[in-house]
Amino acid sequence: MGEKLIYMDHAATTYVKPQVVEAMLPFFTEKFGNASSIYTIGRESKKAIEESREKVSDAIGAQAREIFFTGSGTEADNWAIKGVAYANKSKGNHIITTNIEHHAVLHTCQYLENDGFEVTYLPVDENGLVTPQQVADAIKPNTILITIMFANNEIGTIQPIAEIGAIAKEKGIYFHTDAVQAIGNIAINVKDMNIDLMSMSAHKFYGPKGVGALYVRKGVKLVSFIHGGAQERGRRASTENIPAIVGFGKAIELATANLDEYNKKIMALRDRTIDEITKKIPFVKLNGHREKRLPGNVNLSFQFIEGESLLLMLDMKGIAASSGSACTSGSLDPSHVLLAIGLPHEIAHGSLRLTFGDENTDEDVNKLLEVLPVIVERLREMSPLYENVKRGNKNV
Amino acid sequence: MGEKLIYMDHAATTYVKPQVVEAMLPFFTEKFGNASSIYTIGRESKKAIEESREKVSDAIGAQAREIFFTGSGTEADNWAIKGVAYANKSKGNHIITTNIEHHAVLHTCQYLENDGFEVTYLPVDENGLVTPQQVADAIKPNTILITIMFANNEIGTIQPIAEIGAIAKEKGIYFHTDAVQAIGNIAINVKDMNIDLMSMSAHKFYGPKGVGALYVRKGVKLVSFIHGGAQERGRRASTENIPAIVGFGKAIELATANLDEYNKKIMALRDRTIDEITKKIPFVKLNGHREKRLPGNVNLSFQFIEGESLLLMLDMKGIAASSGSACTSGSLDPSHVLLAIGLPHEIAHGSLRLTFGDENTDEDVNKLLEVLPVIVERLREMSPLYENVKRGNKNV
Amino acid sequence: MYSEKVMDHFMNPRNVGEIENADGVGEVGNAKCGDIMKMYLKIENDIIVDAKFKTFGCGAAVATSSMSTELVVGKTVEEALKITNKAVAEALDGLPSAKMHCSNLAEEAIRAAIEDYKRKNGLLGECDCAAACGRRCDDVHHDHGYDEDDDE
Ligand SMILES: Cc1ncc(COP(=O)(O)O)c(C=O)c1O
Ligand SMILES: Cc1ncc(COP(=O)(O)O)c(C=O)c1O
Ligand code: FES
Ligand code: FES
Repeated sequence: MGEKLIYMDHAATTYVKPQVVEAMLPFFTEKFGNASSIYTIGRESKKAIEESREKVSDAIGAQAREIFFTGSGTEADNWAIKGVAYANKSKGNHIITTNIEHHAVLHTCQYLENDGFEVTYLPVDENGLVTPQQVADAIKPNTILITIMFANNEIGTIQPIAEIGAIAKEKGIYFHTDAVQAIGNIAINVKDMNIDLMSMSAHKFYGPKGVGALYVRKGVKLVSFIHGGAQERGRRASTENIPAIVGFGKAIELATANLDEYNKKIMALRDRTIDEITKKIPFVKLNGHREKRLPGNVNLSFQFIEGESLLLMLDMKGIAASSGSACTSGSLDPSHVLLAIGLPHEIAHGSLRLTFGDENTDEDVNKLLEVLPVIVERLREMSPLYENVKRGNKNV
Repeated sequence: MGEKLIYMDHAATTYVKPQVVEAMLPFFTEKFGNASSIYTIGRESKKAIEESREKVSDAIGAQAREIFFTGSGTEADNWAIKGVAYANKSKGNHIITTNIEHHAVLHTCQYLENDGFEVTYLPVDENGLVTPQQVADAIKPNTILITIMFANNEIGTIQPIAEIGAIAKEKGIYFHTDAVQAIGNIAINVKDMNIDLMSMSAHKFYGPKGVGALYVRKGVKLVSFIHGGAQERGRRASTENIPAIVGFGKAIELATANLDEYNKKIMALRDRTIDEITKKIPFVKLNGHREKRLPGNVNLSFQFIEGESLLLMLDMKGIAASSGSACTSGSLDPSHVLLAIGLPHEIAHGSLRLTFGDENTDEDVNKLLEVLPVIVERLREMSPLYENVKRGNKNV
Repeated sequence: MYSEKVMDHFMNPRNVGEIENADGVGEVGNAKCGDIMKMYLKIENDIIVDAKFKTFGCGAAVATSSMSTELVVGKTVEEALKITNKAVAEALDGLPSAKMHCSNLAEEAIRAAIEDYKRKNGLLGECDCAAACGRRCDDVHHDHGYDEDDDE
């Protein structure tokens, strides 16, 4: 296309920052030693891992020994949920979650349901929020785990995590949160928020793909998920992915150091985008909570059009974004999150997610505001659903 | 130390080849798109993954759709064994393996034993071999899986995989092999060898750490291990680690293209090392089969000394190697593999593993042959066990 | 994912719009699954002389709509009925497997429009009616992007 790419899909993944790549590079070639080895380059690898672990624990107010590196955010979710479930099944078999979790949590819960566990999927309101009261009411004598995401990946809604943590603590029930979208984007302190387990993934905050981490509060009963060697203090086997772990550490260090400024910047882009699009384009709706939302998240539904077409046309204009339409994946239902907040199928199909990041500028938003209305209008002109509207029948 | 590092521990991990790093680099920064995204940089990522998958399948005689990328060799082992066990438990609960498997297999089998499965750990002979007959004899009506490693990571012994595969096929039992040490080092054809599932890991053949692959023959019944998104055709969730997957593909391509020459070279180093050390140093024993062994593997036991001390002294001389001594890991028993081939504890403790690779030269071996006898002698002089020998009592 | 031809027909769709007083109009699909196609045909002496469409759907849905309008023009009604979804997909240099069902939509829209034409002109045989649009959401979208032979 020749044009500069305008990337507005940072919730899907981010590029890796140059400083992060630079920190990783030596570990591919010169400092490639296995961290279990006792010779010099092995010990150097070990040291690099432990330094990275400290950066992670510092960023979230934990102790280094409470951080375990994994191969992805998904693995962290699987481990936390299955690990707590199987370690505590003598105490009970009931798990509480929401119906807008990421598939890494939902499909893991469904797997456990097939294995004799009972799962309550709390519904959310039209903004995607659960209330602490809902959680409290769902607790039963056999509840062993509450797993509720910190912030939603599609609509950006941020849950009342500290309040839920307080309830879990009071009742003596383990509390896990999938913070993959939140970490590196908003401030988190696991102790203040009474979080027992927390999943993270580096590729959402300018770190590498293929490395996650699980915070496990000291004392939490958890069985291992990946069995084998004695890495990660015997709790997560596999030769350590040292470059990626180093990258995780560097990325979280950069993100935390710069959090306020970064947030201010992308919030401004977010707010301007929401305000202007809803002003410029008719039949459009903001999804997710207006204030309690991730600083970089915009999620809009455009009536009468379908998301994949919208994305393809934006791509032709050099803008990368995402959608909750099932047509992007070829599956039956549009995003379970959009349905959970009460959108009808056909409106959920017309959703667009724009997630801003580091390199986005006001000019990027200008460009978006220039091309988006034209594209929406063009697709609506093609849409049989829009005909009726133009004919004055608004109840399509 | 100033001196050039002489790395003789390629079975622990390898450096990443410059061509591999080069292939990976663009995917950190410019081509960072999520492979599930439909815009241009997303589709490019998808394409890169599929090209890599083809390189892997080409290298082992499989179809591309039979290759699934994972976060490590350990994860591939866990998935294969638990995946087959849980998917086929209505047919039976018996698994056959050996007592010299990697912990990724052994600890997974032990986990399954706690969950109601029955595991037969076949003993090996003094060379570390199992026979096809042993496998055939161990099969019971409820056997659902045979998992036997291709080549051992400590003593390098290569098992009669094709023969075992033929038995498994005849009996209609799934056959998994942990080929983490073999792949990229010896030629493998999964179809000819009747392998149903095979674990691989890139960091053993000059690819990156933190990426493995599982070959799953079309038609094998396997449940998922990591639940979540629909990546890897819905069978292994997690945002794909594109740089690492690309690195895996590049590394296996390079390894396969160059296999014969590579083998010839490191076999020469291996054989010279074995011959000269056993000639130069008394009270030394070669562990593993003399011929049926990995081209780069040397494993020797030096009586009267302890492995960790040996490694530390070698490290001081700039040589990186490994040992089967428990002291290197702080655990109680020495390597289960060395015990399984019948070594007494005290001899197992004195073992040294040298695994040659790409960058090793004849000069490296010269250096080793120069320093090793001195170190061994020095440690023996310190050893109370050696006193008796010098006093003429050889029955220590 | 999409061929150049699909992208061309998506970005520059041929024959978008409506035909006033069309001889046959067919609408198939369901907004619930994210796809609706409306096909307008002008038919003279049993020959399709003009076709226009409107589509709510993905790139493949738009491109197959566009391609099928091109394919039907100049054909007799009977010839048009023989156009299969595979033919439409082939004319576009193929579709990703997860998107093959979108081409069903085009085939069915043609059938539905022709059925409408036949009905208006009293040409409809007795049991043709149900065959026209037997397509249901659940039939089409059964897979979740997985491959056919995978068990999970
Ligand atoms: C035989 C064998 N299996 C499995 C593994 C585990 O592979 P990874 O370290 O990639 O998890 C290794 C090496 O560590 C190995 O040598
Ligand atoms: C909320 C949430 N949880 C979990 C994940 C999974 O993380 P990963 O892709 O690292 O496996 C993601 C992103 O993909 C996410 O957005
Ligand atoms: S219209 Fe939904 S996948 Fe094509
Ligand atoms: S002698 Fe210290 S650990 Fe073995």
